[in-house]
Amino acid sequence: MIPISWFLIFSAALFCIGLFGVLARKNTIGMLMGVELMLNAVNINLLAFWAYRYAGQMNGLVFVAIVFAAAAAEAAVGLALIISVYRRRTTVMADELNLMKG
Amino acid sequence: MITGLQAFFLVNALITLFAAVKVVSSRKLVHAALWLVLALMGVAATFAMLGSRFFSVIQVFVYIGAIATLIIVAVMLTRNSMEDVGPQVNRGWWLPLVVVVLLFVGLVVVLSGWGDFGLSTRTVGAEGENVMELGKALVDPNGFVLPFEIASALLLGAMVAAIYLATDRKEGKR
Amino acid sequence: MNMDLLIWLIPLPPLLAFAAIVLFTNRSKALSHSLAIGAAGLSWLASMVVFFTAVGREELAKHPLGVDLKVNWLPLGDGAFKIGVQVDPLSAVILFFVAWTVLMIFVYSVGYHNFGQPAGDHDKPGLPPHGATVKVKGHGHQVPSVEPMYSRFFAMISLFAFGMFLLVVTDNLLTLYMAWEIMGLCSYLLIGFWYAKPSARDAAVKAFLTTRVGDMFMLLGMAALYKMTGTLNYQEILANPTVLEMLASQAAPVLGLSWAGLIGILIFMGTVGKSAQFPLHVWLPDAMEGPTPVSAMIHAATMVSAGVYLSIRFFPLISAGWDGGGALTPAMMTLAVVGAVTALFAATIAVAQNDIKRVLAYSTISQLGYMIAALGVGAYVAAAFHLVTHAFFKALLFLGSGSVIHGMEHGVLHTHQHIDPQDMQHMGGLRKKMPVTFWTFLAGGLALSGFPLVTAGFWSKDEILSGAFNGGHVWVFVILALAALLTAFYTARQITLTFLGQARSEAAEHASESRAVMTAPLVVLAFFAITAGWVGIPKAFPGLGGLVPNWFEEFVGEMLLVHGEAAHHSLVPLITSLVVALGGLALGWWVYRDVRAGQKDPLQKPLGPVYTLLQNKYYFDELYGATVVRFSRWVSEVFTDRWLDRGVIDGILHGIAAAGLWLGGVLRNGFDLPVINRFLGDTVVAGGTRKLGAETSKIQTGRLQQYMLMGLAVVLAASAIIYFFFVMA
Amino acid sequence: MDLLTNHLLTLILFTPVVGAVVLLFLPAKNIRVLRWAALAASLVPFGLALGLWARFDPSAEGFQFVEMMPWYPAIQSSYHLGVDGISLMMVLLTVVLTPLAVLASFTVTERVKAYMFLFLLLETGMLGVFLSLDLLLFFVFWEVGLVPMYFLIAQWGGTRRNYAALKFILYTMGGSLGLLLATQMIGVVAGTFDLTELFQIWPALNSGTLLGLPMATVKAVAFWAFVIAFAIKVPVWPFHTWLPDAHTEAPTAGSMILAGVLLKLGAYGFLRLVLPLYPLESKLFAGWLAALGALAIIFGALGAFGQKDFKRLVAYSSINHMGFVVLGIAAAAAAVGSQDAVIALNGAVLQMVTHGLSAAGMFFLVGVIYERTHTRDLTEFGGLFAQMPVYGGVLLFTAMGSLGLPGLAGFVSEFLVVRGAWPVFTLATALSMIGLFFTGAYILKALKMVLHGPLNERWKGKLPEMSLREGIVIAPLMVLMLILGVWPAWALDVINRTVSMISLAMSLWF
Repeated sequence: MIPISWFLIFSAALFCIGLFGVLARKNTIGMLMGVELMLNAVNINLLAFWAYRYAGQMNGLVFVAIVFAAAAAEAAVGLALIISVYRRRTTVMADELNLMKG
Repeated sequence: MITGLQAFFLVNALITLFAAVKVVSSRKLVHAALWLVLALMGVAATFAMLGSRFFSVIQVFVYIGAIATLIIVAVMLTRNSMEDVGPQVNRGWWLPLVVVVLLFVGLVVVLSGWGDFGLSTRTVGAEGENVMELGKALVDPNGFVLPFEIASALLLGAMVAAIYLATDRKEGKR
Repeated sequence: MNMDLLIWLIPLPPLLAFAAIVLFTNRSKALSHSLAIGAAGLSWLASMVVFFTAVGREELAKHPLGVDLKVNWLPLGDGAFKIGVQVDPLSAVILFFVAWTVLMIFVYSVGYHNFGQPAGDHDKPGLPPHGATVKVKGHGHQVPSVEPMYSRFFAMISLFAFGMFLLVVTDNLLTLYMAWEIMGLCSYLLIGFWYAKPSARDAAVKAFLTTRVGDMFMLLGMAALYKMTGTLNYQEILANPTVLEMLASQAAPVLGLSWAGLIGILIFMGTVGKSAQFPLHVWLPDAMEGPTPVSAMIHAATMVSAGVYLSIRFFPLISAGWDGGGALTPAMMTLAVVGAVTALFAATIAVAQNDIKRVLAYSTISQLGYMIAALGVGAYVAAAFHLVTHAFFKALLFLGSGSVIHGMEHGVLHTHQHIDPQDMQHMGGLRKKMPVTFWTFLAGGLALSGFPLVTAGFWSKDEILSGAFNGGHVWVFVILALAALLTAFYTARQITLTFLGQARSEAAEHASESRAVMTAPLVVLAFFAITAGWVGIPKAFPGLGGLVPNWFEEFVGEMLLVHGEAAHHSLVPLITSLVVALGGLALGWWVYRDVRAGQKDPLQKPLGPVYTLLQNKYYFDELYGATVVRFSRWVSEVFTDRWLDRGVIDGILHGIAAAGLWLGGVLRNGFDLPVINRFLGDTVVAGGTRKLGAETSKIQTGRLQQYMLMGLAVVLAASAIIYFFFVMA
Repeated sequence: MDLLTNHLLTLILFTPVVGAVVLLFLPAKNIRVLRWAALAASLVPFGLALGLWARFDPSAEGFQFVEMMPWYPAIQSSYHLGVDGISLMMVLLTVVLTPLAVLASFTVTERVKAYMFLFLLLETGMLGVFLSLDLLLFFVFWEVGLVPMYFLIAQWGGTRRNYAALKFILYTMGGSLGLLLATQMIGVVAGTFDLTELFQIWPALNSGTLLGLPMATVKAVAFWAFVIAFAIKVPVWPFHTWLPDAHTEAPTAGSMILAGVLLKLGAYGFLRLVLPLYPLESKLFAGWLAALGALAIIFGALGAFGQKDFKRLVAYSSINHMGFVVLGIAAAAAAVGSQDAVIALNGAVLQMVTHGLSAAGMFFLVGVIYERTHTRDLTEFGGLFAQMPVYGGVLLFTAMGSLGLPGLAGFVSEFLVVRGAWPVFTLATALSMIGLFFTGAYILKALKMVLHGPLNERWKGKLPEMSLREGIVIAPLMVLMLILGVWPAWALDVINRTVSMISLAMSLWF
């Protein structure tokens, strides 16, 4: 059998890669993809704990389902925002979106 | 020794992680999106390995079928300005890398301190999850009906917001 | 019909007429004046019913009409302030003359404002009508034009009539005060009726403010009276010996007066303002800026009479502590002095005025002073009597003068001669042009000067003189007699200059008699000016006394709890009043019988500077202008606004703000810069901080990813620290 | 229906906020919809308050329609609402004036959404102060009312609006500081913020310490903090100079509410908090308060007489009129328990109502003429009666109401105050007559310079008559002024019982 640790480390790695994408990508769509990776990593974690420890309970599964919903919502709104911003400023580069510069 | 299942996991994990690395590093965004599809499929396989056939399928439907497609469309819509010139990561990319590596190390360290880290016996049976139970739990007033409803509202709100944001008001079309 | 309810209803028709005209009918002239006159007629009818019922009642003073119907007006504490109506002998006689004069003046106004004439060529609302051109048989000629604000005039005088009726029938001081102020407002509005004339506008403000001075004192008196007695009802205070005694015996904190004295004087101040007594008399002559019916109604017959009515009403309080003879109370002394001074003072001014209405205005002030002086010496009934007769003949005189002015304006329009139609120097010889006006004016004039036996003025004036003489107040008697002499003199002067002799201007030659709607009221009033005196012929009068019962004395005298001593009669006052009336009239006619056009006043030469002084009204307006008005402007504009508010208070505020800035500056320059910066050194703390600041400000790039990164790094570090130091340990 | 009966006050209090939130979701461009929606939102509390009034029992003691819910249980503060006669009159005044003010601001065209939002928020703040029976809640609503007014002045005001708004907010915040301090001291010492309990506990406290200070000192500090906070709001002379500036620069409707309701908050604070909580101190210092009231009457009137700016003149008249409220309160504090005190309090509360009506009307009419001429300088008007006869008549009526002409509202209250104060502070009352005289002087000055005299040719034919909307705004005020002047019993019925109870309760501490 596969130890739980494998899953956990795999998910941690996936999470970190996704995070790097969010932090380092110039393109906002790229950042969004990083976020998707992170959410997937979370789901792996949730399912892993469910499978190894709490199979009788529904909590983990429900959480996964809700993460799916949140991910879908996030993607929809995120992409719509990006397209809206793109229309106004003809760019989606995070480093050029500097309205918050102090 | 490594069992067949373990080997499959390792291969799958390596492919997935490689694909993930390509997602965050590809120069061309379209390529990154395609790599994302691959990574998501790997995750779907992982779900199946964890005994959740249901979510594995959902993963394919929702993520690959919907979200990834959406991303590809968005990439194409915003394409002209970013004919993928120049580096696709910020100049100080090493700093996030350091942080991320530190985070990974920290996570592993913390996890390794956990008592059940080496746990290898599953409690879930070969039949996988009971989708019927999950469905009941989601609409049970004593269960998760509230989060479920909130999630529904969230989706609705997201849909409205997405339509609103993406409507081109400049041209005055409805 | 229920008498109580009827009394309540007396003031209402004019109020409803006012509301109806303002809200609905102000576009229709005929409808407006019909409403107003109809309402006045209803009130007149009700008043007559009430008056004759009152006359027929026994012991009316003890049991006035209308007292049974009261309403709780202000709930206060455990009780309530009640208001109601009452008609006792005093209010009954006042009601009588008010109803008559009001109705007559309403009717007269229709003619005065040229109802039925065409609209003027250049007339604007706010200015007197200038006349219109009409074409008769091909060639145009000028006729008087209708008043542009005709309906408004009737609305305002209706409101005024409401105030006056309310004042008469009310049973307490508070509602009286309300009616009093409503009349003040109407007076203000009507004096300023032609508001676009700066002189009318200023006169209106002057009238309101001058009377308000008196009203403020009256308000205090009212508060004090309410506090001391717990009520403001006439019957409960003035017909109640225990309350009066209590007020007379308790000492007030001011000037050693008793409460009765203090309250009496405070309330009397209201009269001083309203009845234009010295020194608040200045507004009344200026009030002649208003249309003549207004002068007749408000500034001769009713409103200024209301002031005297108030003093008569509160005579029991003013005289509380007076036993009917002997020394006057301080409040009575005040009345006597103010009244006598006013009577003489105003009469002297009247001698030197040329404006036909101003003469009458000063005459009014003088006659009101007469009544006040009479009250001051305790001649209660005489004061009330003179009030009634004066209202009739003075209204008559004013309306007559209005008729004269109207006739003169007609002449002015006809001849295009630009002269002041109110100036008596341009008149003369109008007797033949305007016979009805002349004869009625003559009746009024003779009544005013106290022409013996046939006129009302003689009887009432005689009673006052004998009251003063018999009470032993010789100085009052002498002053009043002098005033009476002057009165007769200036009345003769006025009649002579206006009606007798030759016309002194072209306009006067072409003057014409007024319409019947104007002369009919004159005739009615002239009837009263002659006959109103016959109800009060004293019993002791030689020859005539006792032929007719002295009804007035019996009726109104019932009001008094303490009677003045009227026992011993003397011939001195009678002879005096005969001499001054006839002598004054004769002298006036003789001096002015032959004045030519353009000639100076015959008195100007012998009197010299005194004449100038009189003509300029003793320079009272100038005096007040230089002192009171300038002072109040200075106090408000310079002292309060500029010095106190902007200077001191805002100065302190801005000072605090400046002090805050200064403190900050001091802390910076005196402490921060030398101590912190130089002492600790730019290199150590400040420099380091500045560098750090400059460095850290770089990280505020506005880039989301950098923020996330930093946040993450911090969370990571913090988690690591917590993990190693708390979880591991 | 149960909801309506049990939570009537909460409904009245929060419907404006709900309306304000709804406004946020309406399109900003459609100004008409925004205006009518704001008007509708402000009419709901009006209707509810009418129901409240209909079911209010004037003869009952204490507070009615009480609602109580825990709010901050940790510090013994609760959501406690209730009305008595005084607060009912104030609530009625507020709900009447707010729709009229909203209607009056239909001429605002800039950022209508934000404007109306702030206005409705302001209404809740004011209503909250009048309805709270909890000291902390009182303070919260007190501050809630402050902020929208600041923005209304600073955003929609005249030329010197920044100075005026800053002065307004700094002055009132300065007062609020003391109020907060005193509120906290009372809360710490008494262990509760509930007013009905505090009325019993606080005046009786005379032992114990706070931070080492003896209780007498603590109470004196709290007393003066309250007095100064409320005195600034009223405003009592010499804390009044923020008012002319704020009024002059505020938009028309802002001035209406500022004069009509906000000033009443200070006077209401005196009645609701200072008198019942500090009967002894109030009596001790009543003389000072009376002196300040008389000075406010005199200098308010003199200040008004000295102005050339129409709006500033009306603003000073507020100081003048509110001086009578202060004088009445001072007399009630000094003559506690007597008939004089009851009369003076009746007068003071009624004066709050009547001044609310007349001042709001005057400010509105100033606004009407300002919108047509774009000037407030009295010397530039003249003879407008002929141009705008209806406006002239309305202005005359309202000005006479403000002057205190008998038969209109102001007179009854002024007479009652004078009557109540005369035996207690004879000299101050007598001197205040100077102010009353100058009241007449400045009102007539304004009328003379605006309506009378020769027509200033500049305006010939350029001034349209009052519109129907303007007529609708002013008509209810005129009707109320007339009704209150002719038949004040209906209002005094409500007020009288409550002030008698307050006076009686105060006298029990002696």
